[in-house]
Amino acid sequence: MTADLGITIAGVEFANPVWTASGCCGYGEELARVFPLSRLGALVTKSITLEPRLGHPPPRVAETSAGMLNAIGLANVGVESFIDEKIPFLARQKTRTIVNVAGSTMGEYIEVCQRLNDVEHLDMVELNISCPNVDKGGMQFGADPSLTEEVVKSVKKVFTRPVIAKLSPNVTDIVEIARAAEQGGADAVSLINSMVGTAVDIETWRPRLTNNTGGLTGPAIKPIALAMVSAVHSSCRLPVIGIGGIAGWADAVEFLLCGATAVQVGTAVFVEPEAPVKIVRGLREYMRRKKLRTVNDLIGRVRKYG
Amino acid sequence: MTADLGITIAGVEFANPVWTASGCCGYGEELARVFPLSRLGALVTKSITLEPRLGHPPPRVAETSAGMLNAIGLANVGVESFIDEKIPFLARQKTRTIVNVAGSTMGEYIEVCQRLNDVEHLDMVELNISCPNVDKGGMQFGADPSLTEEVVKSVKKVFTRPVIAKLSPNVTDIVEIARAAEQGGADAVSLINSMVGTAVDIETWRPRLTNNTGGLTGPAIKPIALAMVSAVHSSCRLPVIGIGGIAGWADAVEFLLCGATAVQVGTAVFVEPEAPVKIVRGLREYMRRKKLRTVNDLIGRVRKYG
Amino acid sequence: MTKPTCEDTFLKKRRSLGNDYYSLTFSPYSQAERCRPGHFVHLKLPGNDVFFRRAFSIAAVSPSAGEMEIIFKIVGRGTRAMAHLRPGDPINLLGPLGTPFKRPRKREHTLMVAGGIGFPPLLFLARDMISRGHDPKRIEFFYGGRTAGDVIERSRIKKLGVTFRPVTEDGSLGSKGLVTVPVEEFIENHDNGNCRIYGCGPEGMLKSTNELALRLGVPGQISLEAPMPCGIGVCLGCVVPLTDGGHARVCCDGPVFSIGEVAL
Amino acid sequence: MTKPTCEDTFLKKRRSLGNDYYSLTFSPYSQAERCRPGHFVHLKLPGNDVFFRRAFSIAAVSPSAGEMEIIFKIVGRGTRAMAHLRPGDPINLLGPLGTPFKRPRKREHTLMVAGGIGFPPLLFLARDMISRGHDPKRIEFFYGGRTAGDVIERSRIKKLGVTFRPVTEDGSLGSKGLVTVPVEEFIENHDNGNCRIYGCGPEGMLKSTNELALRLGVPGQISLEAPMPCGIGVCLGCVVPLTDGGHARVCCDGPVFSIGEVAL
Ligand SMILES: Cc1cc2nc3c(=O)[nH]c(=O)nc-3n(C[C@H](O)[C@H](O)[C@H](O)COP(=O)(O)OP(=O)(O)OC[C@H]3O[C@@H](n4cnc5c(N)ncnc54)[C@H](O)[C@@H]3O)c2cc1C
Ligand SMILES: Cc1cc2nc3c(=O)[nH]c(=O)nc-3n(C[C@H](O)[C@H](O)[C@H](O)COP(=O)(O)OP(=O)(O)OC[C@H]3O[C@@H](n4cnc5c(N)ncnc54)[C@H](O)[C@@H]3O)c2cc1C
Ligand SMILES: Cc1cc2nc3c(=O)[nH]c(=O)nc-3n(C[C@H](O)[C@H](O)[C@H](O)COP(=O)(O)O)c2cc1C
Ligand SMILES: Cc1cc2nc3c(=O)[nH]c(=O)nc-3n(C[C@H](O)[C@H](O)[C@H](O)COP(=O)(O)O)c2cc1C
Ligand code: FES
Ligand code: FES
Repeated sequence: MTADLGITIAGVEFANPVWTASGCCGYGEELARVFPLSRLGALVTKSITLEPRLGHPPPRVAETSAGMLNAIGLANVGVESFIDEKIPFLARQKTRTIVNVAGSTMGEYIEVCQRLNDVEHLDMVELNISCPNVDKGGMQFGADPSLTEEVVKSVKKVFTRPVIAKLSPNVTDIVEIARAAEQGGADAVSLINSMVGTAVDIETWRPRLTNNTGGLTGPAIKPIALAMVSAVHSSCRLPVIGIGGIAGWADAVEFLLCGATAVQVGTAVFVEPEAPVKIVRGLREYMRRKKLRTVNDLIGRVRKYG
Repeated sequence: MTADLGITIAGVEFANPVWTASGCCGYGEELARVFPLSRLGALVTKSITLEPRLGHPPPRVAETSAGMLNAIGLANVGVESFIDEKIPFLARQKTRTIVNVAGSTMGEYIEVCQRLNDVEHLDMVELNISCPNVDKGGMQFGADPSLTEEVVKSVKKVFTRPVIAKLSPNVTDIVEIARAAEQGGADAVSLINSMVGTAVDIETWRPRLTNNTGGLTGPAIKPIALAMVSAVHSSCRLPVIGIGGIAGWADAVEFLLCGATAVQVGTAVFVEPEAPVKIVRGLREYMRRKKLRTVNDLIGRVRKYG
Repeated sequence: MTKPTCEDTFLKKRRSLGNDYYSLTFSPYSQAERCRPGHFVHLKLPGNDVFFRRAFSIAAVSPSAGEMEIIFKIVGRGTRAMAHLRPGDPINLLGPLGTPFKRPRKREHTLMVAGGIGFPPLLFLARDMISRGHDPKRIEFFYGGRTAGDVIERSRIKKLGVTFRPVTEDGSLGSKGLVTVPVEEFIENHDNGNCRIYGCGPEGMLKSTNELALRLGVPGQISLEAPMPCGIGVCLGCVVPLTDGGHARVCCDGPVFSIGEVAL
Repeated sequence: MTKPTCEDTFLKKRRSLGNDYYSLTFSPYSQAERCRPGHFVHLKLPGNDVFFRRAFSIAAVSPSAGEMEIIFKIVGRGTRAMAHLRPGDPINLLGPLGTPFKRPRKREHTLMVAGGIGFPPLLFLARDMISRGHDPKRIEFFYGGRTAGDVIERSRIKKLGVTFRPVTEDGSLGSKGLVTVPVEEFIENHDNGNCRIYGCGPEGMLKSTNELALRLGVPGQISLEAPMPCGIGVCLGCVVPLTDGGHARVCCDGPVFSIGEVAL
């Protein structure tokens, strides 16, 4: 018996539930040198903004215990160059393309998504309303239920394919935000983005990031992400895409059991570029051993204590 | 030149800024077999509630990447036995005793603190308004600014020595909660308590904790704790006690630079029971090397990027 | 509870015992003299990668040589890393920890009931008893495993002069079946008031041993396992429910408990 | 950028070069043949304890033996762990990565400007040039360090037949002072249009080298370092500011940059 790894979210079929996370696979070109992108369920691009952005000055990454901090600051080529220079490459790849969109204002989200709506070969957008590394926008949206609802609703008006809202973990109640996204018409929610954190060089007394704070990611945050995925899955009808510290297939299984329909692999790609491929392989092997026919046999099946 | 490690918080002098965290040193008896408690700036007891509590059934701890999850569930002997059986031992130790207090209702906090007010040899109470592992009370208080203000204010009426409010990191804006504690009359804030998290056994499909979720602690969460300490220090006048993932003296230095007046060592005690002693030693050595005379020469001195 | 020390020692000898079982001998260990059967050490692998310490019963000590031995099986990340340790590698040990076994009286029949990786503390207990003048012939060493390969260090046990009674589920060594069956037979053929039982092994085996001892009125002790963040009694993570409704910490109230004490 | 592979290899040889410097040779390395001077490998230590990979310039390869060598100094946790690796230990390598050096023309004077741990890629470059028929005599190998112990592998460099010019700040070996001083002297005594400079070393040294090359009109390249989470261009963590106002990724747009390209 071979396991069927296919999943469907908002009518879109994915060959498997293992995607790469935004900001951790660029626009696909570099990763395609390491493995054929067709192995991925989907590739989520680096956040795209209206104008090109340089991001914060270096240093903008720092290593931590079983994780890292980043304050890249949404460096990206801007939506026009993205469409002209990056989409053609992605269109040739046999994988789903999800474009992550960020903005400083409501209008920016709308404008970028409007532009993207004309682009073929783009399966969904993911709204980054949770970036901790920019002064304006980003996390502000994702920390406020009504802004969340509004930004999703506005984007749904201009973008006709499915919209994923990517949620911030830096909130008191992520379920409330997920419900607001649902209310706004989101087709799915993805969580979590990075957690606000910092580190200081004790010799120079300088923060290790020029942005003073950054986003914590990697295995360190996995338990937090998993609890949030579980909570959102239990109280919100939208499909959940699990993100946070997934490094191996067993991590992916944990997220599926907690209710994720798909997972995104971020930081682990840095440490092991083939991680997503190994996760797909491991997941298939696990399903075979457990005699599971489809991914649905795993999703949300954690046996919670009563 | 020898470095002076002494600090003062709310008029109380501490021999050094290195304390053990609540729930990680029991009531001191066991740790005293490993090193003389006089080496500590202070010992913070396990949370005390009005009635004795057994806590959650096992398993109630799980290992994670550079950290752990616990859902002990405030297991403790109750305030009466604590006063009768534990205080006499602590009174004989040459260290400051801070009693951590938890409750399911406002009334419970007040009643416990009232009882403790009669006890000599007890230097401060720390209000655990941030425990993620109980159904009622705990984190509910610490996630709501007005409840935070109220519980602190009520306790201040019945407990005449200094009161520390221990804050939860599972909030959108910890600064708001810290200010509410200040408003309520807290003499200091300590942060962070553990982060809500979970883990699942992929063979049995069971959560690794009978409570389904637990609190994540250890080096994994240090960057989060540090960013919160820094934020609270920058926007609130109260002394801040830094907690979260401190395992070595360099971690303690980072917290002091970010504005902590003292630090608490939690999970690290499990891995290395002598960690607090080593941190004191390392801190002294560091201050000597950096030619710093007092801990004040470190507190809040991080040179943030402008 | 004994006063533990936290000290750096070195791996002196590593023996592979087949079937993923290993013996590690550490030296110099300043606490060798103070170790009693039932005590355990809490071993820290370098770095954060295996975050918690790992608990291992002391299998043998040589106070004169300052040596201490543990025996373990690879079951996960920590034990896998331990199997790759090489002589000369430094290791930090917290110990001795826990409450040791109470020795039986000399005239009693001592029934060791060992299962799988539960045998090391019973090996230590048997050897300690003999060195204190107990008659090895009165020690019945029941040792159960799935198959012959799980019953390790057989010649070492036999050399003690005890009555060695291997039991395997597949019958590849000794009698076939579960270890508790011949234990029960032995007790039925002897004066139960003059027997004492010591059990250490997997949960199911301990449960049966505990029940059988209660049923047949044989006193004794069992040694338990639990996840152990601290090992010294401060975290309350290792508790087990007691029959009286309370909780006990395996690390310091145990790991050795009396028959009937724990709600297994 | 070259197509990298991610493969498990083994430590074959470990040499201590004094003063905390080590050489590690890995084998079998399937990519040995494809490695060019300036390429680096991204090395993963087992486990999460050293979380990021660590980048090391390739110092030498032997395609026939499938061997690849790096040379490093202990400066932190990762390199300390690496110094404790033992022959036979498995290591995962991602590589070859980065954009290699462009070779000079044969008639040009090649000025290698190495500082501290910056010397390995220049050793590789010199050797590669010679194997391709460059005259070793036209390679001036300036190599600066704080003290004599920082100028390692001297006999190996000399054996290449290059003009070896050690420089130490304390004068304990070669000329005394900063390495850029004799470099400048050399250029002033030669036709700058016929010189080409290659620099690798600490930031301050690279800055001076870059300035001096710009000032004296000598073309060339420098190899940079930066924190490198991914090494393959996807994280944007390793960027350096360029003189044109943009950012470049050290890992794939570099690590080798032309003189004047980077805003140092
Ligand atoms: C007092 C005591 C004495 C022991 N003596 C021996 C011995 O002599 N020989 C031997 O082979 N083994 C012994 N064990 C068991 C041994 O500690 C485990 O096999 C070991 O911790 C497994 O580590 P791992 O990383 O390989 O396994 P993993 O399963 O990867 O990790 C073990 C993790 O699970 C937790 N855990 C959950 N249940 C248990 C449990 N029942 N016991 C221990 N940890 C648990 C631990 O805290 C740890 O985080 C003893 C355990 C205890 C408590
Ligand atoms: C392309 C390239 C080639 C290199 N070649 C060599 C070589 O041949 N020999 C050699 O000895 N060293 C070389 N280095 C430097 C080497 O990578 C570092 O010395 C090493 O990463 C230090 O690791 P550590 O854990 O010992 O030090 P730590 O200081 O404990 O950790 C290094 C950490 O700091 C970050 N970091 C910050 N600044 C830098 C920086 N400038 N370079 C690398 N990491 C940084 C890393 O990402 C990592 O997280 C090279 C670096 C690069 C980028
Ligand atoms: C270097 C880096 C850059 C990132 N950039 C983005 C981004 O541009 N947009 C976004 O939505 N998330 C971004 N993220 C967050 C990841 O997509 C992901 O949510 C987070 O890293 C948690 O997953 P992980 O632990 O697997 O890395 C970035 C993360 C990292 C580490
Ligand atoms: C096993 C365990 C039990 C704890 N019990 C309590 C408690 O009873 N009351 C409390 O306020 N905090 C409790 N904490 C939280 C710690 O005091 C501390 O805030 C947290 O562990 C973060 O610090 P660390 O990373 O150094 O462990 C507990 C933590 C652990 C790991
Ligand atoms: S292991 Fe911490 S109390 Fe037993
Ligand atoms: S190291 Fe990731 S882009 Fe260069």
